[in-house]
Amino acid sequence: MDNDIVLKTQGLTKHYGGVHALQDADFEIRRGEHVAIMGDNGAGKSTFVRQITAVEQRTRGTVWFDGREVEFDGPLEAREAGIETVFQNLALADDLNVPDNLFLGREKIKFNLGPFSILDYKAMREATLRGLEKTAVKIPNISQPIRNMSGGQRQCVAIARTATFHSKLTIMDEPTAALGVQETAQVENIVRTLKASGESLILISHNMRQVMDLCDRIVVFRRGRVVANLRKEETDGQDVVAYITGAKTQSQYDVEAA
Amino acid sequence: MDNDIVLKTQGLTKHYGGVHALQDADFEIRRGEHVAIMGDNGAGKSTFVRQITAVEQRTRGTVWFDGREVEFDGPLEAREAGIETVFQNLALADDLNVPDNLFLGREKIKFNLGPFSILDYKAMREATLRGLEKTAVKIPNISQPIRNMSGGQRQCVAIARTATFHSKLTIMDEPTAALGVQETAQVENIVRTLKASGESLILISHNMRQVMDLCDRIVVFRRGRVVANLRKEETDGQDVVAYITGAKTQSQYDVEAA
Amino acid sequence: MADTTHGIGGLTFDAKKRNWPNEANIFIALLLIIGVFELLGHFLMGQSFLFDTRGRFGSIFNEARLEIIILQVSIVGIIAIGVTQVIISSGIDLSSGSVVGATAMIAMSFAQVAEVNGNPNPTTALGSWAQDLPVLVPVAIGLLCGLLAGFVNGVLIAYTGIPPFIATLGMMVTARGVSKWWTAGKPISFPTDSYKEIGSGLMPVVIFVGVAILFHLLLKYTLYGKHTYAIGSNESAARMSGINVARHKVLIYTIAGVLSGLAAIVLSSKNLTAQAGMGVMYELDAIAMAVIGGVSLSGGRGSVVGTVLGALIFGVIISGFTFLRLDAYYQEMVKGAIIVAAVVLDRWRHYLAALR
Amino acid sequence: MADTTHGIGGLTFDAKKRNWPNEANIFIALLLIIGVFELLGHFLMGQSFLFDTRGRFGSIFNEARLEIIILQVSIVGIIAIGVTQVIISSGIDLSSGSVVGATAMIAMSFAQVAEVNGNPNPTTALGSWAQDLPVLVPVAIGLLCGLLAGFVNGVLIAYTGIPPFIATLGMMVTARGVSKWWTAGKPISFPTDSYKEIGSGLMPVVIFVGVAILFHLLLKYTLYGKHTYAIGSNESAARMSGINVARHKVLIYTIAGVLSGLAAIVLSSKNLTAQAGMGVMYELDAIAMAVIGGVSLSGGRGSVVGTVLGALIFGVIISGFTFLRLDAYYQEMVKGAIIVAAVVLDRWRHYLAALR
Amino acid sequence: ENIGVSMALFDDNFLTVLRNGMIAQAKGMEGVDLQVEDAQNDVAKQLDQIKNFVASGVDAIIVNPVDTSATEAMSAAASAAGVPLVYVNREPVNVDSLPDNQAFVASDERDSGTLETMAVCDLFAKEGKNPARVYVMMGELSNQAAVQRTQDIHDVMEGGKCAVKLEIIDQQTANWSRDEAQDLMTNWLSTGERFDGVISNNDEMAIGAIQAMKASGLSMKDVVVGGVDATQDALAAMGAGDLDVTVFQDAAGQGAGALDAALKLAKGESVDKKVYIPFQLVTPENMEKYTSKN
Ligand SMILES: Nc1ncnc2c1ncn2[C@@H]1O[C@H](COP(=O)(O)OP(=O)(O)OP(=O)(O)O)[C@@H](O)[C@H]1O
Ligand SMILES: Nc1ncnc2c1ncn2[C@@H]1O[C@H](COP(=O)(O)OP(=O)(O)OP(=O)(O)O)[C@@H](O)[C@H]1O
Ligand SMILES: OC[C@H]1O[C@@H](O)[C@H](O)[C@@H](O)[C@H]1O
Ligand SMILES: [Mg+2]
Ligand SMILES: [Mg+2]
Repeated sequence: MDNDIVLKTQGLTKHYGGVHALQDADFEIRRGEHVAIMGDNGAGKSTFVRQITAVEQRTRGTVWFDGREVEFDGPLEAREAGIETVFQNLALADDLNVPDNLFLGREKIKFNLGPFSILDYKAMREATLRGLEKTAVKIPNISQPIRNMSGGQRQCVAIARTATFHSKLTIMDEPTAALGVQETAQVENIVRTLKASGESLILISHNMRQVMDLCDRIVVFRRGRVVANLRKEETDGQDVVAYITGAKTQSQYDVEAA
Repeated sequence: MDNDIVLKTQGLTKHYGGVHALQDADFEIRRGEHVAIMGDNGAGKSTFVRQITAVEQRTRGTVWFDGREVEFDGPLEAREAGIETVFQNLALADDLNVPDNLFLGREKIKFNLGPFSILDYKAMREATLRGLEKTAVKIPNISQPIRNMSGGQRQCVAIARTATFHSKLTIMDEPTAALGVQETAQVENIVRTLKASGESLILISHNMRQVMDLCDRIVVFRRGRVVANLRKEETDGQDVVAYITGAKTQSQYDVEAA
Repeated sequence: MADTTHGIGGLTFDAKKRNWPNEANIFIALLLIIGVFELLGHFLMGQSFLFDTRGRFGSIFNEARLEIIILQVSIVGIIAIGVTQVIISSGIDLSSGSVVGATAMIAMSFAQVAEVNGNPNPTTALGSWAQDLPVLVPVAIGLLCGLLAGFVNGVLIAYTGIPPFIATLGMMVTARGVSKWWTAGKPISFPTDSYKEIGSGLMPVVIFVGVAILFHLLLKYTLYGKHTYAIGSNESAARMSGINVARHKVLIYTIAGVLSGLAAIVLSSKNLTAQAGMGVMYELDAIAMAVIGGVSLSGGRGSVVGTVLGALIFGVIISGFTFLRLDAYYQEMVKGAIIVAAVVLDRWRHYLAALR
Repeated sequence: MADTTHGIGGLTFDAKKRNWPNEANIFIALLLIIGVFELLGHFLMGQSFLFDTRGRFGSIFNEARLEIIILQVSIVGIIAIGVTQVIISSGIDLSSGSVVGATAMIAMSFAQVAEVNGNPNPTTALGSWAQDLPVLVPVAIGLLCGLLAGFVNGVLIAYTGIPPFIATLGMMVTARGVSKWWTAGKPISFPTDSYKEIGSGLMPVVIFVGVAILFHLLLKYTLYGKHTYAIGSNESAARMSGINVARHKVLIYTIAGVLSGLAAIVLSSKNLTAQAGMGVMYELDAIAMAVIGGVSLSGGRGSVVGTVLGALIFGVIISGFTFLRLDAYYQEMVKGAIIVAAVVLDRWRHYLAALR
Repeated sequence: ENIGVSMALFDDNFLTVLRNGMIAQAKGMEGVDLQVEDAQNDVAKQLDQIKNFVASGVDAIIVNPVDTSATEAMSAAASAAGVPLVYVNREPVNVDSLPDNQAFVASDERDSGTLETMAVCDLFAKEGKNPARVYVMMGELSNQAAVQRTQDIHDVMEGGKCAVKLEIIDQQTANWSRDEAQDLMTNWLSTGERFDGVISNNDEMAIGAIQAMKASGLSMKDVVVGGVDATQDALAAMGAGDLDVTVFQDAAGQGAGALDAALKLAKGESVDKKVYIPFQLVTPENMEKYTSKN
């Protein structure tokens, strides 16, 4: 396999009972590349993410990551392998406060005593404030449980969590959906930083401007299938919308006609 | 009080412990008027909605609705008085299917037997399909629990629920945040229909284009306070952003300087 | 492509491959357990579990066994149906067993005969004015007691916001106190003939089945059921959608209380006595029946059909153990394991279904 | 304006008006209950509840009362601390009481003396090889039994996905069977002198307090605690964040099991006997203590300090009733009401706080 | 023969002695097969167990009733199926109207509490404590033995059968349990009230009370303690001079009698309808006779 390819899927399929949410998806992304996934609501984008991060077990298909075929046993393994993900449902623990959520699963530690290691609250607090500043979000009291945060605040915490750690591949599922004007701009800056440092990114977004600004390539999903794979230079907003709505389908993906 | 005013608040304030989420908000909206609320994440927009719909009990302040001072005892009373709301957290029952959610709290009934009334499933199914068509969303099987729906599908169900019933005032808290291109366009059409039929609307959104397209007036929140009240004709995107970020504050709202 | 009777487009939807209902799993578990007893009976006892191999009944089934299997779970089954709706609404009812005890004592006091074998009734609790009353009196009083206990549970839970676990735990302790206090611990026996009939023979089964059908319809086809599921699924969404959550909760717990009252009447009639210790631990059996039947303890999911199947699993286990002459110690140990296994089986099917 | 030690700007934040901790409410409830007993004592008994008005102790307090208040809840308190972490992780443990019973029987069998009053020990369970063993043996075996039961609970819950309610209900029934089977129901008494010491005098209190402090630190300052809260708050978020949820759950239930084992040792030592019926219903008392102490049954919230306060409320109630010489029936009825009232009080404070 | 046995509950000390006696005896006999069930103190469960026995076709049934007034339904169930039935240990309410193939072997709880209380009274009289102030510990209030034994105390007092004037300071339940009894006694001690004795419905609670009193430094010479059952623990306590009075109930005798009657009925032979096994007072003087019995 091409050593430059970070992630590749072949025939990736997920059925929920009778619902064919994802059907034979072939996809690849190269090192340093930023790829957008677009598509209607319910087109299967988040389902695709859940399969490659092993949140769910796929119905069939093959996934290669970082040069080898993988069968992650769960999101923990996916992350340990180097995939950082901002899930659409954000995956926050409502009763914990902001620093606890930001460091959930990789807490800073004072003394290592295995599962009984002593936490370093002070370090996590400070790192949290630094991490959040990058997103421009305002949170009057970070010791409040996440339950009490506004929609945008929650989203920024989830993004800061991902952006604080380096990875081979970052996946963001509609990261700016709930964000305000300033916060959106900041998060887009974070994405540009990733680009500069050569990290790969899969960005799911309904925002055409954003996608055109930040990504090299756009993959369009429709009805659970990949229907187009477009280099940014060779397309424009209207063209992409045509693929999304079904007005157009690239010939190599045209199974429905078959 | 001016009979043309649908909703008016004076000194509306909400503190959560030490967090001053909403401070002395004065607001009014006239019959048939469409008003946007904009502002940073955590500026207090959703908090404002929760106070006027009585999801929470306000710290202080007065609310008039439809010509009389009101102290709703809960969202049920608010709705019975004529306020339909799409909450930011959507308020869906995850284990119920789409028609059940759409008609939650106002089910169609075959025989009225008080709390033991017999449900008219068929009528609700059909009305659901009609209601959802207006939003352009695609849902392969509406008998699935809402838990299994995509982010955008959920949002469309919540919107269809509101749009299916007439009201004196509709409130939508970031209704298109998770929506795809087509679905967003459709929901904007729904909003235009409301305008045409003379219903009032409060729209919370971070999308400047949308706000400029759909609304007559823009109220900006910052740090829990109202900082601007702008007629669409007298402002533009850049100006609004200046108010959001704090570069500008209208003089009548300038308490911070005082 | 998409079949419009199911939805409005989007993905392919293959209606034939829909997930089968949860109840089917539980039914399979039931059959499996019966099969195991039948096999063990064949090899260990040289006897059939369910079939009449000795020609005692003139039927292919061992009818005595079939009867007792259902009969012995009918009364807890009635409670379990009330508990089912409580759990679906995301609540719990720990008081049902104790309410049965207290209600049995009180109802029985109004069901006393005046004379036993020609002597005055030796256990009568309230004096002669409460003897030889029409059967309606103890029945009404019993249902009322249950209703009252349920109503108090409901009001506490709905209007003070304390967790159902605590409200009903409090009621459990209190009701237990009431049942001991009522006659200072003395049992009450010798009911009137008409009261005796309520729980005699297969009447408990008939009542259980009747209640099950009624509540199946209530939960599936009425507003009451829909709102119960909605509250259990997302209480604040239900509230924001304009359901009067508090009032509905009071209704749910009150109805559960009435069913406990009914169970108490049937129980005391069947046993021809009421005593303070009656009903202890019924609440746990009832909850276990519901959960084995697929009712989710986090609310929003489950059905009466499932609970009835759960009750049958219990009945089969109890009878199967006696049939195998298993030592009572092992009975308990194995019963624990079977409760767990029944639910594990169900999860396992879910897991496999998720892979398809 | 915004104080940067609290957050990063946005709204005004008034640190002085922060909500006070939940534990403060419970402490107030405790004081209130004590106050009521003190008043009733003054008017009904002409005696003080907590103070030494008769000069018996040379102290302002009735020290005997203070001691028994804590002593009588120490053993269930130890279990309650294990249960606290289980509930915080959004689980439940119904097996703790029965595990206490089974463990007490088994541990006590290894703590037997050879001679009682010069005669051979009449109750010994395993024969003379298990007599006069060093105290370490029964203690280790007791802890191990608890550990094993907890481990089985944990594995079932973590790896088969069945609800904790069912897994631990199964374990409850099974353990109850084991404790009856161990000696066919015969009690085991006459432990060695060293074993007697574990539960003698105020030792149970010392052990309870030690366990409480240890678990307070564990839950507050270690990874173990943080992950327990995270799992209870949002299990799938915890999983997606890379916490090994299954392994952590096994750990939580295993630790709860060890604490049940410890409670069993202290209990059998304190009573100088082990009996099959020991520990019945302890699980409910333990859960009630935790919930009264503010531990949320839906997981994610609560603390050891709260549970300790909850246990004290229990202790005060029991002693207060005996102090007032309340009839046993009324005791139970009123105890139910007080459990409820303690939690209602707490909710009410929350409600008021939300209005500020 | 297959004999089904339904015990009221397994985790009860006295009933365990009875049950194990019966099992041991059956083991020594040719062709007798006992199946013992635990009704877990649930009347309804017990009735269902009898029906399960019938479904399995046993030759006779022995019942240790959970509730002696619930026996009518059981008698009816067994006689409808034509299966012989013997009640053991607790006297059924329908004892005078039992069907032909039914019998009972039990003891009269009116004696246990009476013997205990009168012996305690005599000790007070000997020590010259008049009036004597006592605490009463009751068993589980839903259990007739507890109710009756407590009633016995009052009957002795009111019937003038007590050698001294008894004053009950307080009576509370400790649910038959040593643990609860310890806590209850400690609570009583914390009130500082002066008292002369403790009358307990069974030995376990008496021992709990003794442990609590010793822990707070009381000398057991100054306090009279009475129990019921004559368990091994109780006799050890008596040997140590802590327990003063207990009452022996002949578990083995009851078990043997019941099994015997059941076997005879199964063979169609006739038996005595009522067999009373008397309670016997146990004091330090005669305790040797009882050491290896219960
Ligand atoms: N667990 C499930 N069971 C059944 N159907 C499911 C399940 N999860 C998702 N689906 C269905 O699969 C389809 C794809 O969902 P997915 O969440 O991948 O959409 P999406 O492309 O991310 O949409 P959006 O833009 O709205 O987030 C939807 O129709 C959804 O209803
Ligand atoms: N229950 C609560 N307790 C404490 N703080 C709260 C609570 N609810 C909201 N807040 C705080 O109040 C502030 C305003 O929240 P709100 O949800 O109104 O913001 P918003 O303007 O709707 O933001 P967004 O655009 O992100 O939705 C936030 O800082 C939030 O953390
Ligand atoms: O039913 C329980 C009780 O039974 C009695 O016969 C016995 O004396 C008591 O100790 C107690 O065991
Ligand atoms: Mg999605
Ligand atoms: Mg908001």
